[in-house]
Amino acid sequence: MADQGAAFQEQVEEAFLASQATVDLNTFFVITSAIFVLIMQAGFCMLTAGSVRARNARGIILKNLMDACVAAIMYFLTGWGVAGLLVGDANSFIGTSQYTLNGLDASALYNWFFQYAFAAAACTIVSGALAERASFVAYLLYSVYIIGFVYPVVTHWIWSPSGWASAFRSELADGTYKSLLFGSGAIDFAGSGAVHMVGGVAACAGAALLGPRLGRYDANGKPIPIPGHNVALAVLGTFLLWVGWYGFNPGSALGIVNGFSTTVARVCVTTTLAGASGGLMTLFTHVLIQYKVSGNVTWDVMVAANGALAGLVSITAPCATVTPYAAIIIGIIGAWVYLGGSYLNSHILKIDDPVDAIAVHGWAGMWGVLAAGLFSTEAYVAEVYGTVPGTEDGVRKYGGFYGGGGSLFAAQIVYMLSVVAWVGGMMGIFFGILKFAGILRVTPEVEAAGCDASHYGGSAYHGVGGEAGIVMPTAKAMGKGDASSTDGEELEKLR
Amino acid sequence: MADPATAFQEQVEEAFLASQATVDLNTFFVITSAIFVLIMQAGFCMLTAGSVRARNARGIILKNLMDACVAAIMYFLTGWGVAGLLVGDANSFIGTSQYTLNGLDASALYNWFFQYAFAAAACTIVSGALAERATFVAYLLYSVYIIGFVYPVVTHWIWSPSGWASAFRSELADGTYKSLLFGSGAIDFAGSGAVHMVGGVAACAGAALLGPRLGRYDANGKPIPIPGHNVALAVLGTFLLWVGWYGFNPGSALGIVNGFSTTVARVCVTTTLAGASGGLMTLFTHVLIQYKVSGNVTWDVMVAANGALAGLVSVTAPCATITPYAAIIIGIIGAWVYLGGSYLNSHILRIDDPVDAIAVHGWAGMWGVLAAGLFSTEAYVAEVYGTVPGTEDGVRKYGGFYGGGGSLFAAQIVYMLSVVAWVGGMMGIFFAILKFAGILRVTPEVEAAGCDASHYGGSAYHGVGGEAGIVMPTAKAMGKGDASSTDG
Amino acid sequence: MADQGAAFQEQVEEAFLASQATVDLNTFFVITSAIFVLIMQAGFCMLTAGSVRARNARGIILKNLMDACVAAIMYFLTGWGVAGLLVGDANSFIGTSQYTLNGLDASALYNWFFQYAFAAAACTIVSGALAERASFVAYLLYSVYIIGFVYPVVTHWIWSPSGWASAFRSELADGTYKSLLFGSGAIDFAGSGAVHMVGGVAACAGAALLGPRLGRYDANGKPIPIPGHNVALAVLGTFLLWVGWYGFNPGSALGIVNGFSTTVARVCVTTTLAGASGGLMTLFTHVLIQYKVSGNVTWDVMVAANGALAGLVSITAPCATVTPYAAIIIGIIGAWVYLGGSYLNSHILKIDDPVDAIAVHGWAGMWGVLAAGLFSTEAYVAEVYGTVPGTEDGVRKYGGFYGGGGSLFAAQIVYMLSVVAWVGGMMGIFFGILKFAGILRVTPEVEAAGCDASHYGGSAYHGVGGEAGIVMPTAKAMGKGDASSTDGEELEKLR
Repeated sequence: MADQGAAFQEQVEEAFLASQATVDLNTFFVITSAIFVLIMQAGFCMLTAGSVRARNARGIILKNLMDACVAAIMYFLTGWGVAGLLVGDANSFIGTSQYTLNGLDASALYNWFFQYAFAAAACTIVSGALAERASFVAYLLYSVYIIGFVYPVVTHWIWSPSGWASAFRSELADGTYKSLLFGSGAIDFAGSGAVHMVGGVAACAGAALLGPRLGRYDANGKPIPIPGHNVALAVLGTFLLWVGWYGFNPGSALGIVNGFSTTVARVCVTTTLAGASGGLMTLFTHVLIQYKVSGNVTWDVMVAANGALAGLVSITAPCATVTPYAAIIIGIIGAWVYLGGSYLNSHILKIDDPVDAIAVHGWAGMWGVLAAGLFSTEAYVAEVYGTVPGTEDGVRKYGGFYGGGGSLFAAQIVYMLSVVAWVGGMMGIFFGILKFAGILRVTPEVEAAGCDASHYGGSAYHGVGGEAGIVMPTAKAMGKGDASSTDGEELEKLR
Repeated sequence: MADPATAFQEQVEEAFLASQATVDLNTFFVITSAIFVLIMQAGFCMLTAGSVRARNARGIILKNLMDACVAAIMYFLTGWGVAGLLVGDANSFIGTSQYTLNGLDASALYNWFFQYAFAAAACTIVSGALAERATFVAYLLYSVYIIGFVYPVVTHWIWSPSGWASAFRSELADGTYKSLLFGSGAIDFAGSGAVHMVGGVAACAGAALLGPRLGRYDANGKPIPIPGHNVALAVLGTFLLWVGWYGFNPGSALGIVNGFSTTVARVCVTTTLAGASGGLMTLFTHVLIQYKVSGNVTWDVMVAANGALAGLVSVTAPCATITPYAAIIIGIIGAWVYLGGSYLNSHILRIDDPVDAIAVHGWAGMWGVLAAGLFSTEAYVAEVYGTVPGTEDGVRKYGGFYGGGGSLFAAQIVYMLSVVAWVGGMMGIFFAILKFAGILRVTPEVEAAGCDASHYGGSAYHGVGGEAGIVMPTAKAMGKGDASSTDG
Repeated sequence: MADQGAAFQEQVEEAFLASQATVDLNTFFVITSAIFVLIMQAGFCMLTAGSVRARNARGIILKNLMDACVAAIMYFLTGWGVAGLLVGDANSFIGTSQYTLNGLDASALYNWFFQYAFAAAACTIVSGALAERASFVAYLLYSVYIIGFVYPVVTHWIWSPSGWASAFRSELADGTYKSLLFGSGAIDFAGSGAVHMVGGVAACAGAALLGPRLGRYDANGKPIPIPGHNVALAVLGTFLLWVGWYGFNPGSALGIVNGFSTTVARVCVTTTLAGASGGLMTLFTHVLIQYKVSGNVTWDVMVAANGALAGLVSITAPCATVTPYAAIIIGIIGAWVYLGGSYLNSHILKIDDPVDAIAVHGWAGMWGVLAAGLFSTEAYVAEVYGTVPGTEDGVRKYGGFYGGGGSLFAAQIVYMLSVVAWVGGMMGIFFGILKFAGILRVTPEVEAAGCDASHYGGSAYHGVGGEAGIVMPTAKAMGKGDASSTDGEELEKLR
């Protein structure tokens, strides 16, 4: 009788998992996650706006708004096709079908929405690094290019069943399976590499080719801080990003019914702990360094905010396959990687990054990819990725620190270097061409006056002061209005 | 062997859909959607606050906060009853039962919460259009009136099984069905008409009767731009609205288990594409016009933000019944409708709308309602609305562009015009009475000084400058303090 | 045949509720709720930042960001163990196992994430009350202490099956049950007491021991208003808190599948109505009082915002067990409790609370706990709490106003007083020690200049004016830089 009951229970569970209701509910989960991820657009916008000077706020806000728009159109036109995330028989490098969602099953459409949110995030990461000097047209072209082509290629590598670095290789027509990279495939659960490193490396290429802002380095090449104009907005953005991360990381399970909830819950916990330890460790380390160097102790919220984000970036690849303890360690090391990367960028490489996006997303993203190769436990890798199909034992490779050998770590390194090479190369060429064409950067006059006055319809803060008389007079001197409404042309005539 | 297994599978699925768990899960979906919609309250507040001058920010923020409160109380007391969304035997014009939720089944209570979020959104649309000159008392009375009566009547028409324009007419006691408008009923999936047009038309009536702000038009009647004081807040608001739209549109499926997920996913996609194309097309069109007129090229984020919102408004009615391609086209046309409407309002009709709410929600809302009559495909209309009950073939009318004939489009036009007439009439009379009573608008002295100093407890930005010395001296000259705490 | 169908239906439903899918879906619900609760972190940060003067914004923003971080680490290390929310055999006062999540079942891990979000909220309530004068180190120590120890003890009392005040006492080894407090146990569904009163009472202890800000009282002891610098941020915070409350209150059902949806929907409705009536009634009452006193009519949004929050706090304990009508009444009385409490604090007790946190969370929280003892209906208490286990009739005590007798109300009073005594005592001693050690408050010089210039790396609004020339000159006079980036130390050297 008990056996009968158990058998019936099993049959019902099986039937439920095969039902439309399960599809509906997993769709619900993924869509809800996507909405949380889209909160990150508001977050990036506020973080970046608050981190630049008031005279450039309006332009950077426009760029953030527009790349959410461009991302939608381009990810519809080409991005989804290039990514080929649901296509098992594409080549290993790039997807070649389902452009404009042609041939995508209606019941799988929700995946586009989730991936759109990721594409928009990857794109927006760069806006801050190019802030205060890149032209709007250059930024728009960049958005089109990265979302339509560069970014989805990387996601194809790692998340498509056809991708060369993917841990999800699919069955071939003859019943065999493509082999996994180093017998393992790389682990990048939610995109430390595919999203954050892509953004970070692109930011590095762009910022390096743009050159530093006027006044960023003194005659001896020492960096002079250029603080942002609104810490409240910047930290609001940080909080919104943090919230959005709970769509980003747990949502990457791409479903909840079917026993995924254990994984999803663990991802929430590891994400939280890594972000928290990243924030705390960055703040304390910064204070310590500062004290050693100057004898001062000041608690800098912008450093802490970037540290929390670096912790979150670091955990994005390994979030599903590590323990809570490991998450804390990953966050702590992420904090140091961020501080080191930031110093390296600003003091050694002399790349000017107004929001430290390269250090937060690029350097910490690299660390996240590596960390997945070190800290992933055997049990969690098996839980999340299942057995290796087409092999005899099906045993997954796991983290080196847990005795899993070097295969996974090797796969992570190859994947990481490939992302650096691909994005660095493709974006370096692209920004190089824009620079050569003379449309990458605004003129020094415009930059000195702030871009808003002449390019973006006037100050973001009309009628509430300004920056020591710089913005408005210069704007007038250049014969441009500062009106912001659709009536701008009217004002011109009145003058 | 396969057959018994399939039969068992079917039986289990059927049993599941009839279970309490399905009710629970659909409730979960609708409540989650409602919470996202409520993020729009923060969005409207930030958008409006950033779009006015600093001297009026505090008052407009209060209005936004208060209409979230008034919406809750009024939609509880009368709104839900007037809307009668779950009542099949009410008359075609207005709901007449379930006031204060009396007689509403506990398992259907979640619907109130979702509809409350919509009511609050419809109400808040208007705040920006009346900004910088309407009195607080007038605005409060407006909130009570529109949420308690004017808005829910429209939702009754279109979303109640009793409503005359509804595509969901219910069975009568004798087993027959009421006939649908033009054999079709109007399609307004998430409320381009019922929410956005209601807000936009009410905004138009209010702004027209209020008259323009001091200094909005020069001696020749040419509009002079009055830029808002904080673009960062305004675009934060835009983003929060955009996020909220993903509760608004997909949530209007009112459930997810039962195969609705395909519809919900499509709605997410069409909503995204229309908003995006609206934003891009508005920006580029604006730059082009500006370049033709003045030779300048400036990229204006406020125009782009309003354009994205116009795209979102446009797709709100047709979001469930169109293809992604059509969504892009609807967003693009929505962009032009917005720009044209904005020009019409400010230059021809000379209605002063500080946030362009009339163009974004009113004009683009109209376009959205019409678009549903043109672009809705046969398959999607059938998927979302099912067959027409009580008819022989049950075939639904669909969009004119897809060969569906003119019935649906006719229904959309009649519905659209009815909303304009009803809201325009009811709100016109209402605002006129307030105007006649002399409580609609603040005095010119108060307006010139900014309303915050004298009416709202001082500047929103105490101690951080001010506007070229205007706010504080005037406030002092009027003998009012600028203290903000309860110790004032 | 119909009977057979009904029997099959029942069997399937039973099987579904016993399935992993139900666990998955309840996890999904709780995690989604937790994410909404975490939006409150952004809300508290904006509310507090907007409510202080510009010269102290940067410091308070850091405190808000850091307690989200500290909460994660401390609730992981000790908090969850002390709370012992899933442990039935702990003692009645404090949990004693599952530290660092040891021994917590993976399928229950999602509970930690939800409870972390609550812990962070409880902690952050206090930041505003101590604003503009508490030192950063003191605040950090406070965060560690309250999240690691003081707050989880209270949640153990009320929400653990072992807690002395809990309405969920569990079965003992011998099959009997521990008796409920007054045969009832206290009702605190989402934490008017366990979260808001804890925050409010701790705020009171801290603010009282800190003493008022410079200039808060004139020579005659009359309070002088010190308005915040940004109402837009403050009300943004209020809206974000309101949204977060829809994770806080409905999420406390801790599940949705299993017929909980009726309760969850009711909680959404009562929460909405209490917040709304609180906001409206506070505004109108304030205007009326003001008119009586001074003849002026000014509509103050900060008062209304605090009133809405007070309404929301008031309904947090009784939200699941009261009717919509009762919710409106509870909100209205909450409005008056808030206004009275605020007057009492500022005029009689002369406790300086920059954001009125003590009145909003402390006083209205007390009212919420009491209201649950008065307004809870028989049917809803039975629906939410079930029958009393181990008793003959199993009938639950309910609200005094509905003829339920005084047992529940008595339990509420005892619970409420215990929270006041525990938190007041533990935090009073703690803040007393910090004061004695001289690390509780910044120096008068720093306070007069604003803490940001000297302690937090400069103004939150670099380059966009300042406060009547106060911030910058003083900062310079003190020989401190106002740079905000990691290059701060570099600037020092340059000077």
